[in-house]
Amino acid sequence: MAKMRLTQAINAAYFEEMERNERIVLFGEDVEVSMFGDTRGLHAKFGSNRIRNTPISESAMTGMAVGAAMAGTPAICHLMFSNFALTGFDGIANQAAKLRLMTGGQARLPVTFVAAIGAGTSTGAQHSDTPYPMFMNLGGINIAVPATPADAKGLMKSALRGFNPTIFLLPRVRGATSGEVSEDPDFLVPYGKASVMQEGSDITIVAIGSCVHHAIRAAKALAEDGISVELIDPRTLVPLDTDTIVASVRKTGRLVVVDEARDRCSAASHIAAVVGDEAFSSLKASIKRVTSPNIPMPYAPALERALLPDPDKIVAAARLTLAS
Amino acid sequence: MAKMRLTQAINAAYFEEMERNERIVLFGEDVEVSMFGDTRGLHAKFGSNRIRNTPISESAMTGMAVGAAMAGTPAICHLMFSNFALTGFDGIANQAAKLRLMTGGQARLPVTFVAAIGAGTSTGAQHSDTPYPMFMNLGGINIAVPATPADAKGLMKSALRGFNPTIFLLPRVRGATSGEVSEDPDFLVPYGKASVMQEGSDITIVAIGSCVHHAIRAAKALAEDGISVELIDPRTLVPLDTDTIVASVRKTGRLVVVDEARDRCSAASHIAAVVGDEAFSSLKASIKRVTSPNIPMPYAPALERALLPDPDKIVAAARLTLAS
Amino acid sequence: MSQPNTRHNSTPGSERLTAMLERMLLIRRTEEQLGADSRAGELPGNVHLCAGQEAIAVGVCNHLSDSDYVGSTHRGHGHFLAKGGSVRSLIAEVHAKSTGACGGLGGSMHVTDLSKGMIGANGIVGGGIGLAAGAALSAQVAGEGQVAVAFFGDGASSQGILPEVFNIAVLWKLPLILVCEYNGYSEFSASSTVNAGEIADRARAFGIPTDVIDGNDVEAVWTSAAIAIERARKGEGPSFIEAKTYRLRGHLEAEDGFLQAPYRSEEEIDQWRARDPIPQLVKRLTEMSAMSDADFEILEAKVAAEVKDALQFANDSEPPEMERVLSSVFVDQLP
Amino acid sequence: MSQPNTRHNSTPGSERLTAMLERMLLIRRTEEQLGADSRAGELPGNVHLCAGQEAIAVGVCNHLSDSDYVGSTHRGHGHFLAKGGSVRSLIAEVHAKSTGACGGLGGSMHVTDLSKGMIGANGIVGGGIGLAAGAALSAQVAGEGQVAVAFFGDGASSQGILPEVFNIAVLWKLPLILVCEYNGYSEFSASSTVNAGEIADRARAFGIPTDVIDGNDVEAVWTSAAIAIERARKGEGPSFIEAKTYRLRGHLEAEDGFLQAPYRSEEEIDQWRARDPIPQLVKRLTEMSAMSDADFEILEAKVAAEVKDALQFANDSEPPEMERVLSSVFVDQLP
Ligand SMILES: Cc1ncc(C[n+]2csc(CCOP(=O)(O)OP(=O)(O)O)c2C)c(N)n1
Ligand SMILES: Cc1ncc(C[n+]2csc(CCOP(=O)(O)OP(=O)(O)O)c2C)c(N)n1
Ligand SMILES: [Mg+2]
Ligand SMILES: [Mg+2]
Repeated sequence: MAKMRLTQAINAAYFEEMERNERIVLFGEDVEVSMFGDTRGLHAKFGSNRIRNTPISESAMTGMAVGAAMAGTPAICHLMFSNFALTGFDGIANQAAKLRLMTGGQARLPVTFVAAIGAGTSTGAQHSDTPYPMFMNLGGINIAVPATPADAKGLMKSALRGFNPTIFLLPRVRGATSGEVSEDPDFLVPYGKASVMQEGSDITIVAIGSCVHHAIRAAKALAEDGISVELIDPRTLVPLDTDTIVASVRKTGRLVVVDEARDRCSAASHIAAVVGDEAFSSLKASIKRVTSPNIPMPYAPALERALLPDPDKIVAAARLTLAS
Repeated sequence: MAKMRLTQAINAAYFEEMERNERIVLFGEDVEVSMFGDTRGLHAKFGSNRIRNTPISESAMTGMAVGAAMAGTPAICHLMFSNFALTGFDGIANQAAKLRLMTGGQARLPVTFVAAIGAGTSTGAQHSDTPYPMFMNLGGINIAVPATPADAKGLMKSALRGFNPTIFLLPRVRGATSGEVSEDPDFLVPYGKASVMQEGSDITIVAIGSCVHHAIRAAKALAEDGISVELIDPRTLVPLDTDTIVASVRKTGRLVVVDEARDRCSAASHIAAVVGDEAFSSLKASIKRVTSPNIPMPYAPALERALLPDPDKIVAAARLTLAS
Repeated sequence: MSQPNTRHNSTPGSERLTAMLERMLLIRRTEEQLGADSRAGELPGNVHLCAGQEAIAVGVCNHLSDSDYVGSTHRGHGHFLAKGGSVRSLIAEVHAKSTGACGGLGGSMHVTDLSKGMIGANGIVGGGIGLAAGAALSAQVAGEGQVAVAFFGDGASSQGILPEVFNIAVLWKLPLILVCEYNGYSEFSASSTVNAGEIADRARAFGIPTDVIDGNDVEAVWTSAAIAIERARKGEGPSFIEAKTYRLRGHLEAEDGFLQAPYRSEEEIDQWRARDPIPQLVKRLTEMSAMSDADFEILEAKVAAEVKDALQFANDSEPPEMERVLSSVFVDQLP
Repeated sequence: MSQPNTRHNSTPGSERLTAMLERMLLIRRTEEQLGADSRAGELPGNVHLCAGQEAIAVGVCNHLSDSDYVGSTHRGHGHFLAKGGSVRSLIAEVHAKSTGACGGLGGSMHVTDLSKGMIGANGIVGGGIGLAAGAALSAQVAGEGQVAVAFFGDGASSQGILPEVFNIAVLWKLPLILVCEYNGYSEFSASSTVNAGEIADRARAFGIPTDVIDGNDVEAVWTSAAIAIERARKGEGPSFIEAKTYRLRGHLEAEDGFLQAPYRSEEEIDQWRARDPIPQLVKRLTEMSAMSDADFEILEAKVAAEVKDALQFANDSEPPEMERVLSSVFVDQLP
């Protein structure tokens, strides 16, 4: 075990897997410099054949990553901010998510798109999105949203060993979160297996990405009032481990879902819909969503803060649920 | 009143509004020829300045439509199939949906993106998507999904008179549906006002786009068993008239949502989540979603049919709901 | 700006030309069958036929082995067969049968055979360009002398992904051959109305060696491709070939159903019919005394039998099961 | 290929040059203030300064009126001020105040003033190109002789939207001036590592009249822009200007926080410092006997006062209310 930050954990995953599999390539704009730090040192170690700075050409980048993967070269396509994934969206939405089916299962697609998500640092509307709900609706593409360094490493390593297209999202404001991470070279975190971060009996809180940390604080606050929270981090949104969530709600009867994405057609909406269907008879109260409103993110920090999920909002939603 | 097909109704809306407002322009690939028929005759009437065939350049098309609108020229950007909106997604997702907020409300954005949605004619995975859930999650952009010729005309006319960016989606397999359409030049259908197509007391069915027609047939089948269905077509998904839906479910206590989009983070999920929250105490049974599975659409017609919502699936979901 | 291709000395020779004729004929007759099936309402989806353009696919792919890659377009039947895909799997695919190249899940716009390096027809105009460039990257990293070819239309040339790939391919010296099938139309729009300037100039601006050729002359295609592919195999980077051609059929077979007026004159079509690459090649072989009328008849009969067999195969095949769909989304994972 | 711009005879003249100097100085001093604020931790977000590149914004925009359009980049302060935006509204915006150009909702990367035809800085590299082309379309349809200018960087030149717009602008003869601010870097990558060939050649390939100029010489910029804008106003279509320049500051002010090593040599920076457009222009005006040291001091003082006033204004202003956010998403409609 070693203590490291989330971006360092991703960096370690790249290093280990690129050493293990000599075919893996990584490219993106300024990945040599590495603004977020996750790709730091790779170029020095693996050289210009496997680590490539690209021009600002998101359409070609996503398309090429998929083509390389189809041809047998696992590719990591670093897109910096997730909004830029929308700039080069064809390669993700119309190619990566569809090619395996369209080819009748012929294509293996070991391609991993990496991008940062989330607001909270006044980068404005075009650098603050949390677009995983859009990616979830694509069908055919895995989505990882790690909240801890350990999960970040394990999920990245699994993606790089697999043959499915994956979007790996890095919660930006939590890039500096520290935690213990396994140094076992075969430490993997499976896709589709939620992490029950805390067991509890009164209410289930499902939180995604950076919201997991808000939820931890909310759970602590609620515990002071004697409320026992079961806290679940799905870790991957595709596949989504609804079984674990539904089982938890069958036990607690109450659910709050916390998701930084905009509310409309959010991951929170989907989880609420599934649980509302599958655990209907166990529900003691309506399912509450703590999400961002259906608007682009403003620049002014006080407004941004006010719009995003936070521990207080989670506590308030939990209390509302517990009151009914 | 005149009887016309849905595409003809859209065509009539273009004609009327382009005559009324001389500034409106329309462009897209082969809009002069008009594969779907909705833009037929416009070029002959309005000429090459206002009706323009474009090269295959979806990124420029969406960006330019937004820029033209910002500069005061209402623009209709015809994208043919909605999958191509994903090819040129930046102009929609990062510009149209965000510019009004980013400019502090300065920008008026009279831009309408038009595209066909839906599967059912074996056009394969890249021409069959129903991506409105992704658009709904963007925030900041209106979405119209008319099911009838009258709504198509009225919603298009409203979009062309307004100053908000709009995605106008044409349910493909229902392009040939006929219906009575008002010829009043000021016939408008408001955004954010659902259409209660049939009142009923036992169960609410909310259906979107071409699914409305499946739901009508399902409601008939259910009526034969004495089941009274309240059938609601939201018509616009942004803004979404959840009030009407919630009020209906408060009355009936049961809800089935029918949506051709893939299930994960679908419009159906979102509607289920909102109703599950707001009408919780009225619910007599869990809310059922009739959607498409989370996969790209296959080519083989029998498989495609089997994956899509249809009247039988709606009836089955309704019966399940009614049985509990 | 950039150096034009200097004409290659080597020519295909009559034996190779005959083999290419057979492939071209196979494409033509296969598509005629599919066109007829389409008009008879026997196909579930649309088909875009490449009749008239066969010399490009065949002349280029003749240089490739199964380990080389081809990225294609919505008009991909010819590329599929030229790259060694089987007629049976093509016809079965378009007929939505489980025995089709993609198990009936892809359809005409998605015919793919990865075992042959055919990474797929693509329903997104421009989509195949990015995929082929990625395959070229893969080839470069593998370092075994493979190359990738991107076929795309003149219409596709206005997609921004093409110049993006021009740029990256030059910077990275990718073993990529970009082949523009300039058939004069983008759907129903004459190319001149949707393309400014010469497309080849756009490639030249990035320093890509460029060749503009008669795409209906399979020898010219073969020779130009030889140079470009050799360059790629030697690690000297990308090439661009603009092959002038014409599609003898409509944009899609169903177009008469919605067209209000013709967009091409009969005269124009006739002119190009006179330049049909297949009779031209037959003539050439005859002039070379490498093919007699009888030889040609034998070839025709062979091809006809192959198409007939493939159609029978498709007809005898079962449509795909839902099982196949679910197992074709993810590897070792449910959707 | 295409005709290069023939040098314009008219030159700006000393009065106009003095006015342009003032604008350039205003941009420089405003950004120095914002840079200092950023380093002091007083700004909520990042800032990308254009110090060293002011001559381009000012030399081009000097020809424009409020009814002409400018589409900008992430590095947009200069364009904003050059197009007539007020220093108060700029500084207040970057300080996230309700009195800012965008009410504090946009920030540095989105400074916009539609009343001045400044359609916005843009956080998406390449985004402003599409918007400006759309504004040019609007201008063309309106038929009142307006033009649109798209400013973009050398890095942005590799975005596919640029050639897409080249093509459409030529086909439609749009009144569009495409101005590439070639500062030699795309973030931390030297342009030569991410751009193959000459960017101007890419425009030439579409038949666009092209001019490659010294972007640090405001007279050269002004003259080149005069020709391009005149062409656009006369309905003769788009022009491309590649202005060679250099940013004297980092890609963003915060970059020292994450850079492991410098990506530009001190020598290179010094060389370009010696070519700073502002002292160059002062020298030129001095040589023309149009400006004395005393004049310049007066100008500096005036600009300094303006910046100081604007900062005071920003400091005195309130941050925006949530109300403003909700009313700034849709016209007459709740989100
Ligand atoms: C991204 C995208 N936009 C539009 C279309 C619709 N479309 C299909 S084929 C075509 C024309 C293609 O022309 P070209 O590239 O010249 O190929 P050709 O059909 O002539 O072989 C268009 C516009 C599409 N399939 N994908
Ligand atoms: C679509 C997109 N991709 C990547 C980025 C990140 N990014 C911001 S500025 C920049 C470099 C731009 O270089 P250039 O166009 O030369 O402008 P300069 O910064 O030199 O003024 C990059 C890659 C972005 N903002 N948008
Ligand atoms: Mg063509
Ligand atoms: Mg630059």
